[in-house]
Amino acid sequence: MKEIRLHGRGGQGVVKASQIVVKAAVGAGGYGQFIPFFGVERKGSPVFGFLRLDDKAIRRNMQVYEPDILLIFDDTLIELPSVYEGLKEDAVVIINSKKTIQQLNIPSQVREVAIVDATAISLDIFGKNIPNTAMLGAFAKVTGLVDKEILLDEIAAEFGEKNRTAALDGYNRVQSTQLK
Amino acid sequence: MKEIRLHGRGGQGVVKASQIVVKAAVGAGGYGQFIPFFGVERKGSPVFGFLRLDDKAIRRNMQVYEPDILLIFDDTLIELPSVYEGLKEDAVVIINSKKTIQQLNIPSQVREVAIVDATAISLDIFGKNIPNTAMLGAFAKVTGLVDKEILLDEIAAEFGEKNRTAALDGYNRVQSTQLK
Amino acid sequence: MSERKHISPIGQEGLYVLDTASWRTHRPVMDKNTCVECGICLSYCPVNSIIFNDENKYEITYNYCKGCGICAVECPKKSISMVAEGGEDHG
Amino acid sequence: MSERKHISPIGQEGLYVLDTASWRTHRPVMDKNTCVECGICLSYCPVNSIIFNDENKYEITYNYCKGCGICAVECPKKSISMVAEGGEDHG
Amino acid sequence: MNYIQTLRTAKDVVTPGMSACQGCGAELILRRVLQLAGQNTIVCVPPGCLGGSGVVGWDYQTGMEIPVHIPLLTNTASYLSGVSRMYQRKGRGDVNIVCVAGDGATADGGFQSLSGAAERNEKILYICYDNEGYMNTGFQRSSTTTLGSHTSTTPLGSVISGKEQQQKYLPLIMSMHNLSYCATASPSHMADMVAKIEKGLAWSKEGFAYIHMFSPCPTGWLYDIDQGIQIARKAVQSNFFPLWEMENRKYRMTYDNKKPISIADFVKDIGKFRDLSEQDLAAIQSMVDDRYEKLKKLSSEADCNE
Amino acid sequence: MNYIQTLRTAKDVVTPGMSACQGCGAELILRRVLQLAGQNTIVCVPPGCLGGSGVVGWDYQTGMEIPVHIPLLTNTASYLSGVSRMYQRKGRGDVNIVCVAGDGATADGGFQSLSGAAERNEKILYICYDNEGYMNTGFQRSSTTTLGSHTSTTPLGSVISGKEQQQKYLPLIMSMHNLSYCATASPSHMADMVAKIEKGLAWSKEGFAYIHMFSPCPTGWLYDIDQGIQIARKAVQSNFFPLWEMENRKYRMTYDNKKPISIADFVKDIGKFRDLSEQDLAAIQSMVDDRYEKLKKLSSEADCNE
Amino acid sequence: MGEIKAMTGNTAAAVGAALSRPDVIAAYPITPQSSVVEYLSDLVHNGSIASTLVATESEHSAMSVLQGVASAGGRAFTATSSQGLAFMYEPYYQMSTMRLPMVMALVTREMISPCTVWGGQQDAMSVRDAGWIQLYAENNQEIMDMIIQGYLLSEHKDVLMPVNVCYDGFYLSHLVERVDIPEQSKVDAFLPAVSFDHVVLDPLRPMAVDSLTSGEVLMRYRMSHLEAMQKTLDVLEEVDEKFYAAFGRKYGGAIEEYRCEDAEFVILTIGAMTGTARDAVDYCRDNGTKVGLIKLRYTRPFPQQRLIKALAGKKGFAVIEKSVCYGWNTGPMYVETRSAVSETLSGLSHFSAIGGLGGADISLNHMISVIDTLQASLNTPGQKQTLWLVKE
Amino acid sequence: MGEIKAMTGNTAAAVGAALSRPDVIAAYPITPQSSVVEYLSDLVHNGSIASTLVATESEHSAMSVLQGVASAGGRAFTATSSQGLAFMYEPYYQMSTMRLPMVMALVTREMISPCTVWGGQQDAMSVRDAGWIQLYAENNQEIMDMIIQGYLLSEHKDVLMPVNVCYDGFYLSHLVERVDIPEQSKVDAFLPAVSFDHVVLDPLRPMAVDSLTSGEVLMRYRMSHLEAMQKTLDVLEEVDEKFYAAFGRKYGGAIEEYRCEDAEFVILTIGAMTGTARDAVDYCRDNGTKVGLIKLRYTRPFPQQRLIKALAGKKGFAVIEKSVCYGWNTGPMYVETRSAVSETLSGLSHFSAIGGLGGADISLNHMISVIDTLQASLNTPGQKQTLWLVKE
Ligand SMILES: Cc1ncc(C[n+]2csc(CCOP(=O)(O)OP(=O)(O)O)c2C)c(N)n1
Ligand SMILES: Cc1ncc(C[n+]2csc(CCOP(=O)(O)OP(=O)(O)O)c2C)c(N)n1
Ligand code: SF4
Ligand code: SF4
Ligand code: SF4
Ligand code: SF4
Ligand code: SF4
Ligand code: SF4
Ligand SMILES: [Mg+2]
Ligand SMILES: [Mg+2]
Repeated sequence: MKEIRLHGRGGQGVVKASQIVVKAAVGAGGYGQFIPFFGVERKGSPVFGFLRLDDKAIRRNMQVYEPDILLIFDDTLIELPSVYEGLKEDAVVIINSKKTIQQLNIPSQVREVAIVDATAISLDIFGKNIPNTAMLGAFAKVTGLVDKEILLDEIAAEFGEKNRTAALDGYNRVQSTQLK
Repeated sequence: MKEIRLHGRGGQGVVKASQIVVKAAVGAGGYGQFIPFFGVERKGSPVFGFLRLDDKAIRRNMQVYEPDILLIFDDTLIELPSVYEGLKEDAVVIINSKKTIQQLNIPSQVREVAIVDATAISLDIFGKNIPNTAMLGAFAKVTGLVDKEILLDEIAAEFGEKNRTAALDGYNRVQSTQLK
Repeated sequence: MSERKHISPIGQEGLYVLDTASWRTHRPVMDKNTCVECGICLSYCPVNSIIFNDENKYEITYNYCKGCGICAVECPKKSISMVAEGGEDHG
Repeated sequence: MSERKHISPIGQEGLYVLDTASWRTHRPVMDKNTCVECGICLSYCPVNSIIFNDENKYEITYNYCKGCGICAVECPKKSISMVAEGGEDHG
Repeated sequence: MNYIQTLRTAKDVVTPGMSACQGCGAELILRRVLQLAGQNTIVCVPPGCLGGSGVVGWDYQTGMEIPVHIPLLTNTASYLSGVSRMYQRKGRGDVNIVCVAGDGATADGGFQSLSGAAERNEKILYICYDNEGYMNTGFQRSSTTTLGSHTSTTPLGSVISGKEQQQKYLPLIMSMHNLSYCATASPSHMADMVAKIEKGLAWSKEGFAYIHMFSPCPTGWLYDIDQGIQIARKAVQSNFFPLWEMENRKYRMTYDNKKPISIADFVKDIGKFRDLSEQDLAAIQSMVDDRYEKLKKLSSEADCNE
Repeated sequence: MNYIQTLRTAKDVVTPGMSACQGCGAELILRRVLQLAGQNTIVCVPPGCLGGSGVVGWDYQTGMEIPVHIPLLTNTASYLSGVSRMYQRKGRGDVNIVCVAGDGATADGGFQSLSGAAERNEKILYICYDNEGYMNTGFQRSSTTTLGSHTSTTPLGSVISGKEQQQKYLPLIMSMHNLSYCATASPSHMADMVAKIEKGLAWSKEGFAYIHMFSPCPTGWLYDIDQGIQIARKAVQSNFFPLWEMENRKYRMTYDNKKPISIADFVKDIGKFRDLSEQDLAAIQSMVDDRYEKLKKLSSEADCNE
Repeated sequence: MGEIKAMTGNTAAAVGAALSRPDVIAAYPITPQSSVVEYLSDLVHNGSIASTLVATESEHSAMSVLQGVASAGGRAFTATSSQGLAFMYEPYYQMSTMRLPMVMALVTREMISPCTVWGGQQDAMSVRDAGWIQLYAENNQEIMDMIIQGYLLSEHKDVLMPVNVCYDGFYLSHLVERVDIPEQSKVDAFLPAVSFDHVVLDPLRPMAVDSLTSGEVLMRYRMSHLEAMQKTLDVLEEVDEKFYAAFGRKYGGAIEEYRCEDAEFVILTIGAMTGTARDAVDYCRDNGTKVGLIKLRYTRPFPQQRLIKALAGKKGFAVIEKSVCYGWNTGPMYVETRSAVSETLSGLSHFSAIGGLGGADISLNHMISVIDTLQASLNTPGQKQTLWLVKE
Repeated sequence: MGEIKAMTGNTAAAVGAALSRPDVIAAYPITPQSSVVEYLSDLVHNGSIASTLVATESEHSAMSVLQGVASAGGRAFTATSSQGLAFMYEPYYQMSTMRLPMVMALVTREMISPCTVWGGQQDAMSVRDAGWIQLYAENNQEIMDMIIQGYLLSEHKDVLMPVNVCYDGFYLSHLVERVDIPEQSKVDAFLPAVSFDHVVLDPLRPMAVDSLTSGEVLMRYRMSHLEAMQKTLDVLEEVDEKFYAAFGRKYGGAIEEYRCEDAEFVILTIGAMTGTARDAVDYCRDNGTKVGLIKLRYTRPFPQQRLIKALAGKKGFAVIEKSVCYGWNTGPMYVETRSAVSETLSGLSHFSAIGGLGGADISLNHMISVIDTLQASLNTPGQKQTLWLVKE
């Protein structure tokens, strides 16, 4: 089982994106689980969610405290202490950013950092910052945990064809660096 | 402890009368308890109530199943099987009636029957059939369980002076017959 | 009572009827001579104790009449009078 | 937390304030030259981000302005324009 | 067929012996409504004098020859909404879905439920018998109780005497709810009442129909038991209880009161108004005048001041 | 002092950063009401977008500089009645007892409580911000939602499209409650709104004052975030949301609309009205005309058709 | 000793409330509670008490008004029954979780359906997990006394919870008997003016009441509520002692034991039925049966430790209730009593007895039948079938 | 096997409801339930299901509408949470005492105050004595399946009671996972059209519904309600078997035992937390701890006999709950479990664990800490202090 924690801001589509991942996993015959964390705030406030993927039924029903993978939709969030908290040894961080690794304060456990400018992709394609589908593309590429084609189809079905493009862009443009 | 059951019809003042008895008993330093039975009907329907008098605190909180004394405000009620039910050996029956003892189907346990035409008294004094205060007078006379003067004062205080007269009339006009 | 099922509280074993005639202290009596058969008394009787009988006449019935006297007050011809109920006969 | 009493849920340890400025994608900019100091923008700003400053001028503040653009639409002189927020600077 | 012919042939489906007091206006209303509704009817009678008078039944017996239920004090209109929806689904929209509810069940405890059902335009005929108080529980004030009335919760006292607020005039409030049909009726004006019940039944096949009825109560108001219709008549004649209806969104006065009698005249034989202060009397008169004026305006045809 | 002078000096007692959406009409209303009420105020904000936006506080922090409470969705007016009665007892009747409540808390879940408090004439200023739906829980229909609106419980569907009922027009309903003061207000007409809030505060020292406010909601209604005031203005100009007040029982139009624009014009840029059927449009127009006519009649001075 | 008068339970409740000088009384009529507020209305309209009266359109609003009153620092009183309690359930619950003090006379009544207006204790029992303190009175004297005690308890700084003074509809509400009325001056000394200020809506001291709260913080409030409830078990005994000092009457705290010392087995009772049970116990004692009686006075907090002590060494018990626990085929207090003494239950004989629903009578014979049944079963430990106290 | 899809718990509930072909759906939005009815609204507006939708002004009315529906012979569905449940409490109670079948999805949530919109099971627990059947689902599949099972159970002639299908707010309502959707035709075969007719408001068959009833007669209705509740313990197992035959899934009836056979001690869980507990049990088992798990599926009726059996021979247990019992300083199901097994309790070690209130998380570590604490206490029998599962 892979445990993934997602961090974003209200309005960035974190929940929808995660649901798509679960759908893609289930569509491929696997198992997935997503639990959104519901705060009180609207737009712009930090939101997070917990995603699990496995090839057998997932039973635990709780937050993710020690993520294998972090998916960060907004690099301003890394200032919050909670974002990097609990990371497993050899964790993977996938982040929407224009920054360099050095600027990202990556903690020592992290094995791999993948950076993608999902905001730029999204601004390009939609004219606004909804980085979620581009992030999904990056996620598929970096982790290999979901089938790329199934994911793209789910994205297109849910959000329309433009988003397939965004996801593909994310897939293609993400830059991965092994730290260990 | 004396246990008394009252039978009357809605509108005849059974509840008020019983409350007065308790007040009189308490006023004299004794103990009394009255529990009205609440049915659903209004005016004219059979109503009953349970009265207990004692010189020490009364604890039981229940209906009277085996009355020492019956106080019947309306002689048409004796057709109901429940009226004479459970009477104790040597019981006393006080009834508002123009009838003779023979017409009243008195059960065998009864030791004493007291008849008073409380309706007539009440029609005389108030122009309508509210026999309760006259019945109280009869009750005081026959049972000696409440102090006459205290009772009359309570009646006058609660209902006005006319009712003192009605009670006195009841006291004076009740006819008691010992059956045993 | 034991054969009854006591699932939901429902009433279907006949009509629940109270003997309201016994409440009467006065009974309405109609004067057929002055009555003009307007039916106003029928329309105002709260108990529906006034009927339009087989002879096409308005008639007061006494099985349930509570003796309120509204019919008497409302009759435009004052054809109904309230008479004290005598003795033990309750209608 | 342990000294707190937790009887009734009350809040009196300061004001709860959200950083709403970070929501802005565009910021309102006032053109002092065309502004006629009518105050209409102030009256319509849902966030009360437009103030009447010490110099008796209307002024847009950016600590909480959400960038809705209502002031720009409502200004009778079109003196306010919405300018895309640049880079990472959120007000 | 005039209304008397209608009434004399319409079968009474309510138990002939019910325990409403002698001369009770509500009993009259209940019988008239259900006579006109007839056998193809489901009726609810919430807690109140009628609900408590045996018409729902006792133990295993029923109090009516038609299906009857006593809902909660707080939910008559929504309960009936459910029944009505099911009859729509069954293709039996011809069944009359009716309630006869007191002012407490209508204007107070069940008001939210009523307002919601009206907004949803449920196919129901809702009859409120307004005796201005919670009579069943012992004559306490309700929101429709008139200013200054003595009730068991607004007693005659040395500091406060009677109810301190004006009555809540529910029919106008209801008429502002986009109803299909809304009317007031008084048992004194029986032809008008019968016509309105019939209209109400018809309209209830289209949507929510509401009729607010003046319901004299000798026991709670303290007047002689034979005076109910007289009092109801004076209520209408004094404009205390104006008769009107709203149909197709149009208001119409159904009793044009050329020479209203005074409120002083209306209240004078009613015990609950004994010791009404001059001030209270004037306040009621002014409220009544104001209300009547409002109704006249609403029922005027032309756009008068344009 | 004109209204702008008033506003620019009136201190904002609400947290500067609250989470209402960009361009939210309700935030504007809340701030204006409390600016005018000032520090000597106790306010309730029931569950809804405002109550959920942080203005009540979080954990141990508060969202305002004045005492604030979030009552139940169902009891704002009665809760405040209790507070108000205590302040009368304390001899501090000068304290403003105010709520700012959504249409759901007002016209639906809390309507009975509201109606009761109005009948009792409690000394409260009750402000309803009407965004025509339960926005906080995800844009479901409420009773004030306009016919044909798409909401999350009245979606665009092949069998049914949008809400099936006309909106419940609460201000007229409330004005029939013997209120001390009743008014409608729109943020587009800010001078009028400010005047009415001030009147409402004053009247709330005498009894129940109610103001119903048009509250544009970009997120739920689907229009551009800078368009709220424009839309509110068109609501007034089309008579969809007429401006009036009732004071001393007298109705008065506070915006005399000589040349109303059409409802079609009003709805055209609002997403929730996309795919409004011709029929629905006509029905809304007719309801609006009818309502306006009613209001004109009520506010006419003379007894016109006698 | 104060003035002695005969009065109904409802009057006793009203007098108790009046003596406690509530700021605001808000209520809605319902059988069998109505006369409580009618009596108080008379007092207010006549200026005999200085309270404010608010006649609401429903119980939901009555409780809500009082929530406003208490959170503005006032002393609040109401009374209700069954459907009224059910209709106010939402603010009723919140009253306790806001930890606002007040006293409510709960004139217990059966819940519909079937349609009923008569006694029983189902209403109170069904909402026992809403965070209120609940106690039951046995007679009219106890009603009056416990309303006064109730305020002291409710407003105690270690308690701060609303209190239900429950008493049997009709069987006490409409029963007339003698009551010794405490003097106002003594009550004033016993019960000082309101001083709680943990919640105050006041512009002079602005605070948010009920800000949105995260789960971890919310748990602290719940813990503190539960702790205060346990603490109440001590405070209620203190209050009872204080009352005794002031008025010469005491009730024994959370439970009262009657002839238990040397009893072989006991019956447990709640409310008005206790009086009848006392007579039954005396009767059976006279016939040589070593039976005792425990009167469960407080059900919330549930007096677990006192029950363990009281039942120690006994061979059996029966809990007699005027309510059912739908999920268990027994009464609710039977379930909890059994749970309370579970460590030492094995070897005991015990059962639930249910009667008095919807106004049915619980007679001396019923009480004796419970005692007889229990005695007959003592040599076969374990749970016996629920005994329904129906008409023979 | 039907179609497999990933969906939230709320969608699963809505799909389960839709498959059951309700006549009328009436509801009022509240977090976290809202999307249940939004989903169903979509289906109705699109003509995908033939149900009637009634959007009421409150939960009180939603439940009342459905009471009308059921008493006119219709199949009814609603969903609510916390304050919504509290506000509908009066008709909610009556629904069961009128013995009207229906299914309600109860998306469990903490009760205010403090103000909260998050999960917990306090709402359901607080009204457990209102005569409804209450069961808790562990995951989205179980939600969907149990709504369908719920109707069969509710309408069963020996049951005739409304059913609450409870599931954790957010932790299931908003959790997305895979669900196997039963085919409509199979559901139709499993769940025939409405046939109950013990109450019917129909002019063709006039009857009084809810005539005023005397106490002695009312007691018969209560007896029959309690008996039906006990009978339900059998029927629910039958229904589960039938469901298994039709769809290949079963849940074990009133409780499910997990690795209990050879367990030395067990933990009891309710709802969504069970999944985490399974992982914890496996983890501890791997470390040599002989722990088992009992998932309490039905709380009403309370499965006393099955618990006695399941706990026989164990040395200890802990009940983990997302709600409190204010009167006891423990969780409510701990009180009842203890009562259930009281005959054999002595010698056992046991305690109540409380967590997850107001949306707080119950983690694997919490579960392990419960197991560890219990294991450590096995040699000192008796009740241990309540364990609060707060953030470390
Ligand atoms: C929730 C609730 N509160 C209180 C009651 C008690 N109650 C029964 S009838 C009634 C009065 C109803 O008044 P109204 O509807 O005017 O009918 P009336 O008795 O005047 O005929 C009340 C308060 C109840 N049944 N339910
Ligand atoms: C009894 C109850 N039911 C449902 C809810 C859930 N709820 C919270 S806010 C809200 C919507 C309120 O709508 P409105 O008052 O119009 O305010 P808005 O969200 O539109 O600002 C609802 C239904 C609740 N809090 N209480
Ligand atoms: S009202 Fe008079 S005149 Fe008319 S039918 Fe009756 S009795 Fe005859
Ligand atoms: S007296 Fe009354 S009940 Fe009798 S017939 Fe006349 S109107 Fe009817
Ligand atoms: S953009 Fe919006 S929030 Fe910012 S100043 Fe203008 S009106 Fe205010
Ligand atoms: S509205 Fe425009 S002109 Fe008026 S003060 Fe603002 S910026 Fe200046
Ligand atoms: S109290 Fe009034 S309304 Fe009730 S039955 Fe008697 S007369 Fe009719
Ligand atoms: S949803 Fe609408 S009402 Fe709610 S905060 Fe957003 S804009 Fe305002
Ligand atoms: Mg009434
Ligand atoms: Mg809204």
